[in-house]
Amino acid sequence: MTTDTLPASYLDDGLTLRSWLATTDHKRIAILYALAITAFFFVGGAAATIIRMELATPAGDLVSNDGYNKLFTAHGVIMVWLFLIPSIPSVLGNFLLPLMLGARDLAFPRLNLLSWYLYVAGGLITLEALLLGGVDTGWTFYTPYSTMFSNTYVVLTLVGVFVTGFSSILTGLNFIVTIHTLRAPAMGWFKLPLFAWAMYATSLILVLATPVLAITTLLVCAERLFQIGIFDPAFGGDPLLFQHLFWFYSHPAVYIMVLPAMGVVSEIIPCFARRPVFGYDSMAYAILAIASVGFLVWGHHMFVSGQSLAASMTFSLLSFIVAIPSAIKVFNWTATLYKGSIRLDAPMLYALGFVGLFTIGGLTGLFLASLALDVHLTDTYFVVAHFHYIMVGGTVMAYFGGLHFWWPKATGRMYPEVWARIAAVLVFVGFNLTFFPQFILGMEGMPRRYHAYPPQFQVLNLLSSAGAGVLAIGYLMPLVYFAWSLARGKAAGANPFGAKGLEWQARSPPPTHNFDAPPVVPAKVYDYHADEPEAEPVP
Amino acid sequence: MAADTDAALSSGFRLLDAAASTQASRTDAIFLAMLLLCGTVALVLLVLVVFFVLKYRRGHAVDRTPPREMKSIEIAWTVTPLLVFFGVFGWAARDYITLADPPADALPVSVVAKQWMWKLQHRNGRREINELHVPLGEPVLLTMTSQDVIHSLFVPAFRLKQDVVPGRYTRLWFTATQLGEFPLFCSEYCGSEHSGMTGRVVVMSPSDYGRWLASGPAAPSMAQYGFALFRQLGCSGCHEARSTVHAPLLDGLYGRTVHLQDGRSLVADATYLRDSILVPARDVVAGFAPVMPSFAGQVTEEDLQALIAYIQSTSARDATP
Amino acid sequence: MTAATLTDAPTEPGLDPDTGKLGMWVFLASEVLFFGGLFVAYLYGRTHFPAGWAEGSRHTDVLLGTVNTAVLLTSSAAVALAVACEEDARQRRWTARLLALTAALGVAFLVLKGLEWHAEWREHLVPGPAFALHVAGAQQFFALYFVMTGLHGVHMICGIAALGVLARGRSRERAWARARQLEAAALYWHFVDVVWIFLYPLLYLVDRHG
Amino acid sequence: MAEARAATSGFARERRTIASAWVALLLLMLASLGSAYLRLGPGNMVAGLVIAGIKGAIVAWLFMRLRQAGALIRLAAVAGLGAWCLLLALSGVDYATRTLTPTPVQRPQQLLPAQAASEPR
Repeated sequence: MTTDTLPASYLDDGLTLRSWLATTDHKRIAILYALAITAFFFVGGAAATIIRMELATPAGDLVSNDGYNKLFTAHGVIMVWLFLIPSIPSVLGNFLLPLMLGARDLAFPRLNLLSWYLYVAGGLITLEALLLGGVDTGWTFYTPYSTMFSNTYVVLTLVGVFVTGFSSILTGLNFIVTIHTLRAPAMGWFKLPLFAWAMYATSLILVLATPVLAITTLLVCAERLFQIGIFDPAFGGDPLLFQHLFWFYSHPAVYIMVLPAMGVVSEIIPCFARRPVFGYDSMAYAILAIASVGFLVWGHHMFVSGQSLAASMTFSLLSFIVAIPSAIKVFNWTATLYKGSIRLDAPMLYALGFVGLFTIGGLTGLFLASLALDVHLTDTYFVVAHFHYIMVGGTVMAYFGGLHFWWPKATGRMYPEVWARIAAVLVFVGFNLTFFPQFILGMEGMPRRYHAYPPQFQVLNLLSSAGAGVLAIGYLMPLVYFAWSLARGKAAGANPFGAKGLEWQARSPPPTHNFDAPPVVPAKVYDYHADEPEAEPVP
Repeated sequence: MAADTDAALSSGFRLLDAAASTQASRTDAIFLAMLLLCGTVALVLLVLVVFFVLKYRRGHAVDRTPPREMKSIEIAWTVTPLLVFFGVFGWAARDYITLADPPADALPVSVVAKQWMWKLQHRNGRREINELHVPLGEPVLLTMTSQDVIHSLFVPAFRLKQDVVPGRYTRLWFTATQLGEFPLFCSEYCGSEHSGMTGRVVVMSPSDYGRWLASGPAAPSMAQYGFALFRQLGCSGCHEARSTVHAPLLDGLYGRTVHLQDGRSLVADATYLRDSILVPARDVVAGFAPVMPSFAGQVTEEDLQALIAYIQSTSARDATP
Repeated sequence: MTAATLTDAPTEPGLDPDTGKLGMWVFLASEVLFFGGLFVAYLYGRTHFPAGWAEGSRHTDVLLGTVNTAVLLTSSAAVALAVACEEDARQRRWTARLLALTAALGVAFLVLKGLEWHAEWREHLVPGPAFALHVAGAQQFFALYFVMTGLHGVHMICGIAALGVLARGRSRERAWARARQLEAAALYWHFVDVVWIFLYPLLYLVDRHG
Repeated sequence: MAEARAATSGFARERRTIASAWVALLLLMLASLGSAYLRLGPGNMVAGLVIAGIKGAIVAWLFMRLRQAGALIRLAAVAGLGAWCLLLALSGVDYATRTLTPTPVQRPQQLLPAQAASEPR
């Protein structure tokens, strides 16, 4: 809603297709990412739906076993590389980072657009591989199955992953340089919002871990096409060398997925509790600790793979240590609520949902880090439940929370509050119904990636499939009411929730150059006061 | 899976499956301890969050003077979890270490995993497909390798699994503590029939096991089968005492140190024998020409184990006066 | 830990000379990991197949390898000189020529590399059914040799293209061919040179006294 | 004039460092080549890598101007190496302590007739 005196918002600044597809405005690129990511989210979700329908019955009667293998691989590849990893950094990060720092744009705007095109190119190559016939190696591509025994589109999928990987590296690079060089003059490192800290730590991992994935995919392709014999035991190669290289990336990758979610939650909880975040310094150090110690723990994926005893014990100890910063963050979020003035708006429901589910995900990770339990629990549905609690219960909940929290800022319109709360509760309930039974299935020993399973596991699988139905409804609702809100949502002022970040000092939706007047960096970050009467939102 | 096993296995809902091995009871102890520990932490946090959300809901008049920043509580909730974690790590690692060194007197069973079936073979040559009969109360050591991709032998009732990696032996040992049949799964994704690669472990009383082992189909012992192969593949043409070809004698070779042409010397163990059959050019014995053809592709995994068993039996025979 | 050297950032992106340099250095950090995966595979091979690695390395052409190393070191010095010339008003006229020289040396490197590859191809040293050497691990050595030098070659091609474009842009006084872009391209070129500095002993000098 | 002389001396100094660095690099290359012909056993690899490390350091310190770069740029230069060392060190723990009992794997092809025994691939 732009008054005639002020310049047009970034949405109205050029309506041609070219102005969108050749934009270097970080806000438009964020919107482009949001559209692409939502499309891939529903493709991955469709694969998950069919998997859950198949698993409702013990016998493999809905799809063939090869079909099932291709489905869970498609679900894994699309959800990990085409949704979870880019979701918060590329959509919320791209949109908010310059605004939060008081900058006009990222350090390398053109590189940002190149990242989007690389992402879409990688996504389309992966999608093409799936449409041509799919790949059946699992998203982990373990050798020698992926190099010697799978006759599906492994190389094409890996090329897609390789290209998407470079999009991540360039986004990480862009964020690191932006946070270092484009902070507002008065914004020192310890006045950065925690979302910016989370983007910084995530970008460090993106830049330092993703290249190892790129070289691993390259080696698997070389092994498949030219039998170079690095991973093939017939030549004396070592399948565990692949696992080391793959997990060296893939464990930091799960921190790439969860750290941005922690950043979003650290913005939402203080705003709706009207309290500064408890222990800001320890939260910032915890974010950096998670990113750095996250590089040391990948071996806990290989406790039963034939890894040496000494290595397994080293990785087990380090995996316990990496759990400490996450525990600190959960305690700090809980303590932030103390003596607050709490309102359970939709973003807050998603944020508190995140805290609950991430806690369960993190604690079950401790089960898997202890060696003797991992021997029983690894490669069972316990692991499937564990990482879904962190990725879906954590990252997706926070992503939805962030979407709701900054929706007014991005579109200038409010989302329908009641429907949003219903959707949040539905997602929370549906999620627990879907994945909590899988913990028990894992305890009872149901292995992962099983197309057909013994009948004694059916009851819990049926419950899980039913829960997946509720979860799917919960995920579809925002699609509906966000579209409705675009057309007829209530006009949102610059700061509908009375939040404290710099981004709320810009108009909603902000002009292309972000700030009409240079933003004022507050003396204290998260300067909320629960004891004062609620300040009315800034028009 | 056979119908009778369905009936036996589809017992009612139990939080934990039957604990049927010495390892299982110890793992269950850690599991319940962790469940208790993490359960209380999760519960405390849940109660705190709900309490705070209710007590400090907006519009509810209550004292909201901002609390002092307490560094002590932050240090407390960092150090206590660290100490607890070290404790749990030590406990779990102790059990994991016992998995790594099997008892010397364990009953050896050789396992070959192949895309989508388990082939098991007892010391006296008795072979089984997708089934493993073991005596109650005696340690059993599985020496496993794979012919193609990575599999993983997983017996939920024993709380044990171990990946079976092609190109090397991996070991798994257990002592069954409960009679009955327990499902056996492949738990590392290995292709189309990954979910079909299941089987069962049958735990029998030692006497029944002895009878079962002896009463098996009149399969020749591994050594006899090995001797038949030794002649059929033409090994005896060169390696027999009366052969005209200048080739090393293999009687009593197992366990002896062998001096090779390039100056190295090594103990002739199973791996050396296997290498010499498949890649003879690699370790040529001093004083002999590398004329032996490779038998790679002509001998299956079982044939190799049989040949090795035969060569081992020759040293036993010579040992007797 | 505010970065001392970075002037307190104006909010306009791209005005600060250090952003380009910092961006390139962060990219080079990711490239270190990218080649790092190959070096881990190399170290695995060398520790598990010492005989194969020694045999393989003996069959590489050490003369061409050494000449190539010298060519690349010289090109690195040339581009460093080009950057220095760009900063000095009186020497600026040399910049374009030095950049062209660097690109030419890069092309020379690739030509020699091509000859070397062709020779190895003729000697059946390319991994495959007709692989000439029968020592266990020699095939992996040459597989890694081709992957590493191939990947390095691809990076060389990108570097030569960048330097060529910048040389032409600089000779035509283009706005986008100033000190800032030159320095970033030079950093990239030096990195590709450092990768070769490590490839040279690992591929050519494994066991020459055999 | 003084400013011009300072500029030229600045450039002259820079040119001299580049030239000397170039010569040092070439000499180190020859040293590395020479060391390969000595029978040092495992020392060959160590010598090769140490000399390569020195050459890399020269290029980074002088050509890539880390000498006059700020702390942040130096941190970025070292970060990649540090992460790689983590990968090497921790996977090294596994490889150093893994008790490996290797078995040659035969590709599961049809059993070839006895007489045409092909040499191992």
